[in-house]
Amino acid sequence: GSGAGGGTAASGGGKPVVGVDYPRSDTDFWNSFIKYVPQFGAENGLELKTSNSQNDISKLTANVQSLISQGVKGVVLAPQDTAAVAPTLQQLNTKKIPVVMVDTRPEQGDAYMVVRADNRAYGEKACKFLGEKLSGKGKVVMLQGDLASINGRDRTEAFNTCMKASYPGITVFGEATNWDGAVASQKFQTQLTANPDIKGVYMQSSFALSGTLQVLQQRGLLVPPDDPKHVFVISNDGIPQELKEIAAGNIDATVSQPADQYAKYALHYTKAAIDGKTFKPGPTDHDSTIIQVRPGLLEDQLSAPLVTADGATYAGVASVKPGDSSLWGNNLGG
Amino acid sequence: MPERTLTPATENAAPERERPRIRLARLRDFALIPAIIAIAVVGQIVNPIFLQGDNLINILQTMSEISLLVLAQTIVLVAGKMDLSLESTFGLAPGVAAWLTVTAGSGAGLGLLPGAWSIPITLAAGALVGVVNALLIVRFGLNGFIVTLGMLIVLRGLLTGISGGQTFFNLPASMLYLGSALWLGVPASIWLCLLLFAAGIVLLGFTKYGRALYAIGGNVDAAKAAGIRTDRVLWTALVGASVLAALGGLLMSGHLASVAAAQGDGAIFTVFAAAVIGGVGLNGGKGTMFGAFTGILLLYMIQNVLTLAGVPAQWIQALNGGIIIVALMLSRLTGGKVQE
Amino acid sequence: MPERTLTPATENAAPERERPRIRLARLRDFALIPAIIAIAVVGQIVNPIFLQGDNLINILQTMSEISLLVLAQTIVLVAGKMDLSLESTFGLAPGVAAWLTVTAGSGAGLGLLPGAWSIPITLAAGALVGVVNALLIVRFGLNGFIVTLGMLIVLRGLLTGISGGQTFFNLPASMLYLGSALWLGVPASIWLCLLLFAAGIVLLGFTKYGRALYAIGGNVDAAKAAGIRTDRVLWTALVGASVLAALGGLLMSGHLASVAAAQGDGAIFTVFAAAVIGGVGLNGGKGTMFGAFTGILLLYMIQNVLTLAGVPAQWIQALNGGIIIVALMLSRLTGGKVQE
Amino acid sequence: MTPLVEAVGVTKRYGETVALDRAGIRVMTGQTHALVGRNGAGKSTLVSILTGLQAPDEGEVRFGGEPAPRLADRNAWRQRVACVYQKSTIIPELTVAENLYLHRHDLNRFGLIRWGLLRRKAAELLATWSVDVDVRLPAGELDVEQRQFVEIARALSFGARFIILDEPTAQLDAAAIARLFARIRTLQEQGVTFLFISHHLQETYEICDTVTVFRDARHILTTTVADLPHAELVAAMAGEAAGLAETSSRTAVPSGGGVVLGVRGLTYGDAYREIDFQIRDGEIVGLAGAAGSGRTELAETVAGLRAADAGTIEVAGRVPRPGSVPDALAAGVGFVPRDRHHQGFVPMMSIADNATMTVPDQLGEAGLISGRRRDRLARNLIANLAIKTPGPGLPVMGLSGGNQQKVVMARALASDPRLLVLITPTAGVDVKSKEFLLGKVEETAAKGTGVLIASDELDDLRLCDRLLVMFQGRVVAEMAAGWHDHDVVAAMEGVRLDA
Ligand SMILES: Nc1ncnc2c1ncn2[C@@H]1O[C@H](COP(=O)(O)OP(=O)(O)OP(=O)(O)O)[C@@H](O)[C@H]1O
Ligand SMILES: Nc1ncnc2c1ncn2[C@@H]1O[C@H](COP(=O)(O)OP(=O)(O)OP(=O)(O)O)[C@@H](O)[C@H]1O
Ligand SMILES: [Mg+2]
Ligand SMILES: [Mg+2]
Repeated sequence: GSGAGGGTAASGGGKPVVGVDYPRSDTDFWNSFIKYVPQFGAENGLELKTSNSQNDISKLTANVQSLISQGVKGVVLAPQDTAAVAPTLQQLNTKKIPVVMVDTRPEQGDAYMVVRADNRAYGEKACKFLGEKLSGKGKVVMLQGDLASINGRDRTEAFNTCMKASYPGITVFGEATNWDGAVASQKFQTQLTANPDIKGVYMQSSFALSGTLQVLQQRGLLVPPDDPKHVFVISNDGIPQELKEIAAGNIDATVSQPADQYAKYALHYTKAAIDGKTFKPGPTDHDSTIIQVRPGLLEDQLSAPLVTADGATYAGVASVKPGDSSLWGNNLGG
Repeated sequence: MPERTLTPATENAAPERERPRIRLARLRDFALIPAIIAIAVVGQIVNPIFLQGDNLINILQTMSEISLLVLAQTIVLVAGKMDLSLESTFGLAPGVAAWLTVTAGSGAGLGLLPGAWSIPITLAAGALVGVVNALLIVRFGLNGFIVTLGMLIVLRGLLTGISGGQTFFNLPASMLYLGSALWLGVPASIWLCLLLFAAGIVLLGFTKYGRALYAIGGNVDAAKAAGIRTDRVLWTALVGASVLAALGGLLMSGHLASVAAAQGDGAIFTVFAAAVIGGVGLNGGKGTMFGAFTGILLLYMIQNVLTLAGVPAQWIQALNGGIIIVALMLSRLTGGKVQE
Repeated sequence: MPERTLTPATENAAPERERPRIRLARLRDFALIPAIIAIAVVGQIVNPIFLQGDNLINILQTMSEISLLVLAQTIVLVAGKMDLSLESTFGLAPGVAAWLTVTAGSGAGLGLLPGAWSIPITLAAGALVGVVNALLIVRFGLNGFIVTLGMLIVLRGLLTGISGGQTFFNLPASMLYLGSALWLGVPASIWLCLLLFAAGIVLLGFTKYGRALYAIGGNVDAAKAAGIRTDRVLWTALVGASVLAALGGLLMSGHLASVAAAQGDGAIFTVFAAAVIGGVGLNGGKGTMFGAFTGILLLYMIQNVLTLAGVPAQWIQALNGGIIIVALMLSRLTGGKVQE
Repeated sequence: MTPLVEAVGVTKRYGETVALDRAGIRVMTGQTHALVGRNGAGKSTLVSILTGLQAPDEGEVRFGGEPAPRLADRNAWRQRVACVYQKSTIIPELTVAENLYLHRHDLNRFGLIRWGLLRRKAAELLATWSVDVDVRLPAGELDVEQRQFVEIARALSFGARFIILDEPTAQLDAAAIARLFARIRTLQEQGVTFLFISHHLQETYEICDTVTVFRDARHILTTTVADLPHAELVAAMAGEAAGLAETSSRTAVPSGGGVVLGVRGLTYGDAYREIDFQIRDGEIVGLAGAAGSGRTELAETVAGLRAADAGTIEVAGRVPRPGSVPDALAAGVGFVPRDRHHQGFVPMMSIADNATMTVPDQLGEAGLISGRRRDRLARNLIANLAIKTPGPGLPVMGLSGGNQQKVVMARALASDPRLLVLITPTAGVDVKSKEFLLGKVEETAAKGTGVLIASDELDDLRLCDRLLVMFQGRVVAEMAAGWHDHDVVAAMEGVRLDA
């Protein structure tokens, strides 16, 4: 956070004041994001006002009001509800305060830039990895997030679509888990009891990581990949623990969400907006592409690397090894 | 005992002597005022934005929607019942309206009815929930806490079911109006909230119906023996509370221009905290509408101050809870009575 | 009146006529058994896996951790109080242990103490929470519902604070043991859960302490008059409940080999639903430990059947709630009394 | 000689109410000591201090010259004194057996409770009191009288040498009182000391040897019962020279008056069958009967609390919907229910709110309530019934038992009823207030209101113009004013009279 202090110093010769609303502080991923924000704020010469909407869109609305009252010149939002943010965007637009959105794309309304990785791509990458590993047949469990979460739904849909299209021989059991590790473990255990021949698991977030491993261990299924009893597990997020487990051979892969990049480019684009710069669709200088989602809405689609033990390519998806120094999960120390 | 400090030392004539006690009973309504003032002072010190009109309107607007749940819950609590399902009605009622009126193309809507129907549908859905609650609680004599806990889960599940977990947007204009319009430069939802609370104060404090609620909450058998139609009063209280919750949900949907499948999720904790800090008893027959209002106001002021203070996100919750407990102890000191 | 339907139509002599009522009173303990059997039959039809030992163990294991919260809450409820903060203690207690013992490199741990300390720390943290609760409720006479609601928020906030919202991994072996070991081929947590419930049944039904809890919950003045040291009993009940919650949290952490910042979040709804469906009264003095056990068992059986049945995710919740309400109505029919 | 128990200079305040003002009492070993005083005199407050439930604000309590134990040391208190409190200490959810042996369960060698033994002991204990209930029933299912016996049996079974009975007889009928007194006499012979509180002064003369009078929170006098004639006792309680006024002989009701209550063929389950009677304007009719005779159910049916299985009720020419209190109220029925705690008042609400609960329409237009009008009405009622309170705003729970009963009476009278239905209207009310309440009833009757009094207390029934005696659900006798007590008692007990 920025600490308390003179919130009235909005104008004047000081650094431009920028508001950042964190979406939540109870997941490893967003906590990493929260950790990175002050660092990149300083790098971009911005004074930050922060708030936290605790995964509640009405809190976000109120927080943005407070930020406006404090005279911010730009706002970074990461609403977990992409529809309900529309009135807030509209209000910011009328006040001519540029908005950079992180992780989610608004259903309606304009933003200066959306910085996100493609959640559909996560699901697709997971599908391709499992599809190749299982040679296109068998049973897999997908531990979904919350049905009410757009990111979760995108991953689910992409995973299912890809499985149907490319690997029709694979049966998918989808389980909603409310992003809750205990629920995930319980449902996985039940499915494993009903279908002992399950060979793959797609966890849509790292919350289910250790519970899933415990279930596998309890059933003696936590064995190296060359053992026929092995169950292939792919996770999502790229927190340090996942990388460690991949290196140890306990899980097989993860899709690394770029938490550092989220923070870096969110503040980069905010600074650019305050400086009056504009962007056009096309490739960027940081290995990503800006696309125009609709008029008035640009989106910088950061790459989210697939991490596997061997760093091979799966059905055209390249991957990196867990020790790769470009992964945010390996750079948390600083 | 606070009475002593308030009573003048001189001995008064008998009819005079009742004054201080009554003044005190009234004072109990204002038990939270010191806490509210304290928070305001702290807020102003922490960030001079705090007392600006803009920020105050922000606080009031943010609390306006949930405050209708507090209002509804207070009515139910005074009558000696509880309605946990209000938080789900808050989401489901506008959700049903959106489902039926939003054009099929966008999101999960069916688009069966024109947009003008949305407000009547919202209120009707609320009323229907209230009728089911009342049927189970009043008619069949099931335990209110557990019935409404079950209903909380069912109704939330229904909203998830009809929306497929998605958020309804592109709502019809009539649904947006109340939650987003400005009247005299102030959001309509603030006017509505203040108006409804004023009505609530009159209802509980100065009407037959209100006295009947207190009587039922205090001793239902005595109320019955005194000729109060207890079942009828409970029916209207439960149905009315659900309709108020639906109205609150409507404001919220208008404010956010959408209905999320999680709308209202977890709000019941805040609602109970507000009512109880505000002096409303959980066993019925105790508390006032004004007290409940100060309760929810205090909670939202705390939230606002914490945000303005830029407290690190991970500590906000702990602080929030701590302040609630302190407020409770303060109101105990002011109120002077052991609570329940 | 259900008595009438159960009594044979013939007129009995007066002393005979009371029998069915008494038999019925004992039956009330078993009110959920029909519902449990019904669910079992449905489950078996839906998926023949259901009654296999593996799946039954699965059900028991998944409920074992939360069931300790139910056990704790039942003790507190019988004594006429409520402890909402149990769900946060469930997360915080092992969280504190992990914080202090997990080596600093991984995640948020401080690594101040060797791993062997983790179990004593967990239990001590639980006891400490209980002491704070008891202090505020028993000593200062604050309302239990709202104190523990505040504590729920504070403790959850503390866990978020110390963990920075992250999950603790790489727990010491002693923390993992109870939640993951097998005894005689059956998870240790199941043994523990069954043992503790058996102890709970004896405690509430056959000890002076247990009967004192009922007396306090039924009429605290009468209990005092009968020579029960009500304050002391309430202290031990509240502290004991928190320690049980900490133990439950320990099992959960061992089972998941981690402590998430959200561990236990929202569990209190399930806990209340289980206790109340199981016949435990919210106003104190009513219910048995066996009933509470059947309550939580029923809830987890429903969950399991719904998962096995492959019900579409968005409808699971609605169905779950619907079944709870039906179970409630069933237990009303069996129990025969208007509930509170 | 040191007194067995002594309270000296005890003061106790509740907010502004001074419940005890430097009051005291000395009870000598072996005495049966009566404590009398009007409602609100502070008797029950003294009891709670003598039994260690509350600490006095000032003053002290001594047992055999030793200072009293700490409040927390409940066991020490229980060894010194056993008590039947005025307020029920029965725990309704627990079984009768457990209530009797609460916190004194027999344990086996594992420290577990021996339920079977406990039940047998409980059954034996109740048998000695001729109370015929199954000890496995939840105590909440007992009727008031049975519950009172459970309390009495419990207090007397401790083997304590000092026993306090706070209005134990208020809920009992004559036969039950006789049983209680027989038991007290046995214990007296064994040297047990009693402190006995009752508003039935004749009971004081019957079993007590010493009497202490409290008035307005103060100790007034202590003397031997034999030295204090009835009139002087009442004078000491009331603080007036005048004793009890002679009951005015009622003038006969004009036979020409209309019928205010007509009951025809009324039947209700097992409680009563085929009841027919009428009450004319201004007539006071008594409904006598022992517990379980059906008198209470019958009166409650007339008041609309119960719906009869068959038969009709007509009130002042209207037939209210059976089982509807509001309808009965609208037809002109005023009602004092049997158990004031259960149905009489809402404890947390003010006297004003309680007293005007039946007449919300008189308090303002359009569903609104004018606080001023309500308080004015309430002040009238308070003055009318001489309720001892600092004002109409006091919650009823802060009143003494007798004054609470007056509030219930006020509630019944507030609607200017055509028919007043009273069930044991003077339970727990002191003699002066009783006289007063009954005087009010007569006054009301004189204005043309019909009155039905269901009670087994002959004192309540004395002012009736006519008495219907019920036995096992039927009216077995009808007596005109001037009946003899023993005839009524005989009829209530089912002895056939050839009148
Ligand atoms: N808990 C209380 N709170 C406030 N006032 C009380 C309380 N208990 C008793 N009082 C007041 O103290 C006074 C004495 O009451 P107490 O119950 O001792 O009278 P009592 O002599 O037992 O009367 P009764 O014959 O009606 O039982 C009364 O004026 C009563 O209003
Ligand atoms: N008063 C009571 N309150 C609660 N539970 C009771 C009570 N009395 C008995 N029970 C329950 O009834 C069941 C039977 O108790 P128990 O075995 O002691 O009785 P019993 O076998 O009939 O008597 P005995 O000791 O003479 O053999 C137990 O489960 C006990 O919990
Ligand atoms: Mg008394
Ligand atoms: Mg036995």
